[in-house]
Amino acid sequence: MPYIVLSLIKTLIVVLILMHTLAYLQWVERKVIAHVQLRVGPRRVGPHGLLQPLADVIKLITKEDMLPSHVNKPFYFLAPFLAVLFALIPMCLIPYGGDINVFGIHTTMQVTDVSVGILLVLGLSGMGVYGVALAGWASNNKYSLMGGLRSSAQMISYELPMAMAIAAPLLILNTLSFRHMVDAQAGFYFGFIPKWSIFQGPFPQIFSFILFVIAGFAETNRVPFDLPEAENELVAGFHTEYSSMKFAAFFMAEYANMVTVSCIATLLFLGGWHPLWPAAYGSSFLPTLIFGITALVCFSHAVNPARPFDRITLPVFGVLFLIIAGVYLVPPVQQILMPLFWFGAKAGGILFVFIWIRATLPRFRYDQLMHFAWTFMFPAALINLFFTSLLVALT
Amino acid sequence: MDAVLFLVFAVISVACAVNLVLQRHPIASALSLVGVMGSLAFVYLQLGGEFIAAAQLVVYAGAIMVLFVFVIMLLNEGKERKQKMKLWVRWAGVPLLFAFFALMALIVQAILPPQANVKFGSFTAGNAADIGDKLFTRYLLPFEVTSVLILIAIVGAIVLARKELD
Amino acid sequence: MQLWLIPLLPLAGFAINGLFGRRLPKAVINLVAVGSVLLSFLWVLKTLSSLGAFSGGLENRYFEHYYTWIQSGSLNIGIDFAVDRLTAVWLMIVTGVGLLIHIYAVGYMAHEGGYYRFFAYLNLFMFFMLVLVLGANYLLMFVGWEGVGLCSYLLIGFYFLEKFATDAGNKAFIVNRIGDFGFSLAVFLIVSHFGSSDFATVFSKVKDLPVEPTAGWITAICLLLLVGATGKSAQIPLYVWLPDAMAGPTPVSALIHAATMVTAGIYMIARSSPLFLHSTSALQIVAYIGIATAFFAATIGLAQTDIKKVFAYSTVSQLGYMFVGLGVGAFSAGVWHVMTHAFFKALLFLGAGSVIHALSGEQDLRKMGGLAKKIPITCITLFCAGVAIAGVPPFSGHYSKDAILEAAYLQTPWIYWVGVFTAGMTAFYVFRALFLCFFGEYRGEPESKHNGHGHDDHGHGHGGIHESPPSMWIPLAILALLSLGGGFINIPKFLEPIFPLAEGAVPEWLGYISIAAGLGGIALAWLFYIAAPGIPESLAKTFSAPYNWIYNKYYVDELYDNVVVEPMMDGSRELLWQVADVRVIDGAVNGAGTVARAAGRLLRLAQNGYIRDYAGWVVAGSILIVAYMGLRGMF
Amino acid sequence: MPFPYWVVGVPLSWYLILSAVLFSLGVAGFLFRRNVITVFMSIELMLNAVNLSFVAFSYKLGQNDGHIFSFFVMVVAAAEAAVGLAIILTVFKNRHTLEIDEVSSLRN
Repeated sequence: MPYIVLSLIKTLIVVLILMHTLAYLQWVERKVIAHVQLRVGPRRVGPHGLLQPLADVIKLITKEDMLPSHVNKPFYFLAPFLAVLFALIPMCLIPYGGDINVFGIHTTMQVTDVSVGILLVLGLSGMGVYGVALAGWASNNKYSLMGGLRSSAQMISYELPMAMAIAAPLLILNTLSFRHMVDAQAGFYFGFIPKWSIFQGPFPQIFSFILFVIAGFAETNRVPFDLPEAENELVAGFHTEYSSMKFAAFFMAEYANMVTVSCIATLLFLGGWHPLWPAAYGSSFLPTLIFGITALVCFSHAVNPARPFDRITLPVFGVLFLIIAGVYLVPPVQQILMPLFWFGAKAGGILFVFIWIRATLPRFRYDQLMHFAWTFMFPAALINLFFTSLLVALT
Repeated sequence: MDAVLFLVFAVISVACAVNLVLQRHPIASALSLVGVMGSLAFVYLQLGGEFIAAAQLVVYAGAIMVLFVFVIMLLNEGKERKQKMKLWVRWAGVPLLFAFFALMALIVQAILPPQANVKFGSFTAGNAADIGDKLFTRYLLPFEVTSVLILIAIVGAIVLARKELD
Repeated sequence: MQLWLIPLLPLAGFAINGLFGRRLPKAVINLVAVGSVLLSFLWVLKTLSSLGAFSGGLENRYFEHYYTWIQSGSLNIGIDFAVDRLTAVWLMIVTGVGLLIHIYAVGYMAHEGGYYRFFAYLNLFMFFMLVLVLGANYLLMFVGWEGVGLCSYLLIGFYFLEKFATDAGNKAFIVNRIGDFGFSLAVFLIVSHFGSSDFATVFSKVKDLPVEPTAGWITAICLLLLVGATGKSAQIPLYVWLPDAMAGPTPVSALIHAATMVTAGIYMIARSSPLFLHSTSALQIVAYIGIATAFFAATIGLAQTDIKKVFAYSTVSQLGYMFVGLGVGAFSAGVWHVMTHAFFKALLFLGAGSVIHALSGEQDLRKMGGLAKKIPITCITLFCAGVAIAGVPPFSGHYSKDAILEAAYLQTPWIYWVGVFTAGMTAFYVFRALFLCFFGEYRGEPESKHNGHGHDDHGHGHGGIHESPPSMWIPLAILALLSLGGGFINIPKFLEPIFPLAEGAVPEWLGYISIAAGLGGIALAWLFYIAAPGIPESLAKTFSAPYNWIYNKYYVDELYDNVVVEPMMDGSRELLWQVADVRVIDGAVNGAGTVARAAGRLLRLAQNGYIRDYAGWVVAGSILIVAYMGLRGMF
Repeated sequence: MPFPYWVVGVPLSWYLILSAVLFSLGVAGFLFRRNVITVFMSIELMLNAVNLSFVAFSYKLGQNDGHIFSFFVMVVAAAEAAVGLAIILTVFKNRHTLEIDEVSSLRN
C-alpha cells in the first residue's frame, strides 16, 4: 500500500523537476550558444531572460493549433504523443541518488528499480523512433516524410554502436540494474582515483564513453546529426507541419532524450552520484564552495553593474546562492543532497557538451552520416567490446 | 492486484490485435502490433520474464516493427482496397476461427486446472543472469547457429533489396 | 611390433606411383616400387626374427588389434593382424619372391607403356596379398582376397588395347566371382554359427564340436570355402581362367598366377584346417578335386605349344598336388610344396619371360629351339627349375612332393599312384618344353623381328636374340639357388606347432618310385624331342582323337560356353530383358508415372496459387490436429 | 471469507487463453487481409502469442528454458522480417502491388 503512494509521490517530484529542467535547459542552451557566438541571448523576459521559458510555454499554448487539411489525422495526432511518451518513460527508471530516509520512510531516489533497467531504457528510446517517423509520414509532406525516414534510419543505425558501447562497461560492472552498476563504481583506487567505469580496470571505458556520447547525439537528432530537421534541406524535417503544443511536444521530447542520454552516460560511465574524490578530502564541501563563489561573483558584479537593473537582481541571486550553499552544510540535508549534486553536476556537464557542440560543429551530409555510422562507429564499438571482453575474460 | 494488472494489459493487447486485423491501413496495423508487443512485454514482466520483456521491447518493438513501419512508409501503398472475399472464406472463415480458438481454450482448460496461480515476483529465474548463463552453456550451439542464420539473413536481405546493377 | 607397416609400405608405393607416376621419371618409379617392397621384406625379416620365428620361437600366434571395424550386437569385427608360423611362411614367400619379381620386372617392363601403372598395380597387389595373409579374421582375409582378385584382373588386362587381354581379365574376374561368392557365403555361415569371424575364437569353438562323420553345417562351411579356394587357386571346375591369365605380362604370371595369389586358396584352407579337420567328407572332396585337377591339367600340359600355357597348366596341376596334400591332412606338406613351387614356378615363368624377352615376344615353342648357346644363363636356371619340379632329388620339388604323396599313400593309396603318374607327366612336359626351347636347331624366322607380336605384347625395338639384362637374370639366379636348395627348409618341422606331423611309416620304396617317375618323364622327353624328334607327330597322328582332346583342353572352355555362358546370355536377353525388364520393370515405372500424373491432375485443383487458400488448408489441418489432441487430452 | 482464486493470483490458464486469442487473431489476419505486409504482421502476431505461451509454461515448470525458446523465436523472427521485407520490396518493385492475391504466379 505505501509502495503505490510512495511511487506516486516520487513520480510527481520527478515530473516537476524534469519539466522545469527541460524548460530551462532550452533557456540555458540559448544563453550558452549566444555567449559562444558573442551574443547576449534572451534577456527581455525577466532578469537575464530567466522567465523566457515561461513565456515560450505560454506562447506555444496560446498559439493557434492549425491542422493541415491533407494530413492523416489519427496518426498526425498520435505522433507527438508517442514521441513524448517514449521520451519520458525512461525517466522513471533512472536513479538520481542512493537510499535516503525521509520522515522515517526508507526509500531510493528512483521511481522504480528494474533489474534490467538499461535494456528497458534502450528499448523505450528505440521506440521513440515511432513518434518521429510517424509524424513525418502522417503529415503527408515530402519534406516531413524525408525527415521521418532519415530519422528512423539514423536512429536504427546508431542504435547498434550505442548498444555495443553500453555493453562494454556492462561487462565490467556485471549487472543490468542502474543502481547496482552505480554501486559497482563506488570506491577509489589508491584512495583518490574514483572507480568509475571510464577509469575502472581492466580496460578503462573511455572509448566506449566517447562512442556512447556520439551515438547519443545521433539518437537525439542533435547537431551534428540533426539531419531530420535540416532546415536548409527539408524545411523543418518531420515537424514541418506541426504547430503550437504538438510542436512543443517534439521539442520537449528532444530535450528529454538529451537528458536521458546524459543521465545514462552519467550512470554508466561517470559513476552516478559518487563524488569525484573521497569525502575524506572534503568533497562534500564542494557545492558550498561553488555556490559561495558564485554568490561572491554576483555581489562583485553588483558593485559595478553592466546594466542598470543588475544592481537589484544580482544581489538577490547572490543571496539565493548563499542560502543554497548554507543548505548544503546541514548534515541530514547534505546526506540527501550530495548525491543529487554530483549526479546533476555530471549530467549537466554532459548536457553542456551537447549544447557546446551544437554551437561549434556544422552538420553532416546524410551519406556521410550513414558512412560514419557503419564504417567507423560500428567497427570501433566492436573492437572496443572485443578488447574489453578479452581483458575481462583474462582477469 | 495481479489480476487487475493482467486484465489491463490483456485487454490492451487483445484490442490492439483486433485493431491489427480490422484496420485496412498497414501503418495502423503496424502500430497496433507495436501496442500488442508492448503490453505483452508487461505481461512477461508479470510472469517474471524481465529479460524477455526487455528483449521484446528492444528486438520486436524497437527493431523489427521499426523496419516494418519503415518499409510501409517507403512503399506508401495506402489503404487496402475493399474487395469481396472468396465464398468459403466469407462463410467458413469466422466459424473456423472461433472453432480454432474454442478448441485451444478447451485444451488449456483441460490441461491446466485454474488453481495454478501466478503471483508476481514468485518466478525469479527469468533475469538476465540466469538466461545468459543457460544461453551460453546449454543452448550454446543453437545460439551460435542462430547468429549464423542472422548473418545469412542480412546477406540475403541486402542481395534481394539492392538495386539491380544495370 | 607394428605389423601394419608390412602391408602399408607397398600401399604407400602404390599411392605414390598411382597418383604421381605419370609425371615421375622411371628411376623414381623403380625406386618407389622396388624400394617399398624391399622395405616391407626387411620389415618382415625383422619382425619374424624379433618374434623368434627363425629361432624356434613363435609357438603361438602374435596378435595386434588396431581398431574395431564393425560392431553390431555381439558381432565385433576388428582390423587386426596376427602372425603365426603359417603366416610367417607366406609372408616370407610373398615378400621375398615378390621382391625378386619386382626387380625382374624392372628389366622386363623397361620398354613397356604404362610403366608406372604396372608397378602401381603390382604394389597394390602386394598390399592386398599381405592383408590377406596377415588378417586375423575371415572378413579381413576376404578383403585381401577380393583385393588380389581385383589386382589380378587389372594386371591380366594390362594390355587393355588387346581384346584377348581384356577378355582374359574378365574371364578371370567372373570365374573368381563364383569362388568369392562361395567364400562370402562361408563367411556368413561362420559368423552366424560362431558369432564371430576371428580365427582364434572360431577355431577354439570348433575344438569342442564333434567331428562330422557325414555332413553338417561345418561341412557346408568347408565346401563353400573350398568353392572359394577352387576359384582362387584354379582347381576343377574353376581352373579355366588361369591359362588365359597368361595374357598378362610375364612377371605378373610369375608373381600372381604362380607364386602367390593362386596359393591363397591353399593358405585359406590351411588356415581353416581346424574346420576341415572336423569334416572328413570335405577333406576327402578336397583331395579328390586336387588329384583330379593335377592329373587333367598335366595331361593338357602335354600338348600345349605356348611356353607360358605349358607352365600355366603345370601350375594348375601343382596346385592340385597341394590340394591333395591338404586333402589328405598333410597340411604342412601342402604348405611346403607351396613354398618350393613358388620358387621353381616363379623361376620357370621368369625364365620363360626371359626367353620371350630374348625372342622379342615369341611364345610359341615350335618357333624356338637351340637357344641354349644364345641365352646360357636363362637356360641353366630354367633347367634348375625343371629338375626341381620334376622331383629329382636332392632338389626342392622332390621333398615337398614326396611329403604330399607319402601322406596320400598313408590315407588313400590310389591317389598316390595317380599322383606319381602325374609327376611323371609333369617331368615329361616340362622337359619337353625346355628341350623344344633350348635344344635342336632354331625353328623361328632368322633374327625374328616381328615386334609387338605374340601374346605377351612386347613391343621393344632391339631385335636379335640376346641375354637378358642383369636386373632380370640375377633374380633368376637367386630363384634357381632357392629352387635347388629349397627342399632343405623343413617346413613341416617348422609348422609342427600348428599342424602335427602325420605319424605312420611309409615303405621306403615309395621314394624311389616317384624319383623313377620323374626321371622317366625326363628320359621320355629326351627320347621324343632330342633323340627321335619324329615320334611325337606319329603319335599325334595315331592317337589323333585323344591328342585333339588334350590339345583342345578337353573342350572345357567350349563346354562352359555352351552349358553356362550361352544359356545365361540367351536367358538374360530373352527372359530378363524382353520380359522382366521391358514388361515388368518398365511397365511398373511407367505405370507409376501415369498414376502420379493422374493424381497430380487431381491435386492441381487444390494448388490454385492463392497463398491464403494454402493458409486456409494449413489452418484446417491444424484445427483437426488440435481437436484430436484436445479430445485425447480430455478423455 | 475466502477470496476467489483469481484475487490471490492470476490463474495460469488465463495467460494461455490470452495467447490463444492472440494466435487466432493472427490466423484471422493472415486469412482475411490481402496486404502482404499486414499478412506478415499477422504472422508476427502469431509468433508473439506462441512466445507468451512459452513464457507462461516456463513459469509453470519453474525453469527458464521457455524464455530462451522465445528468445530464439524473436531472433528468428528478426531474420525472417529482414528477408521477408526485402522480398516484399522486390515484389513491389517488379509488380507495383502489395495485393497478395495478385502475386499469384504460382497459379498455372
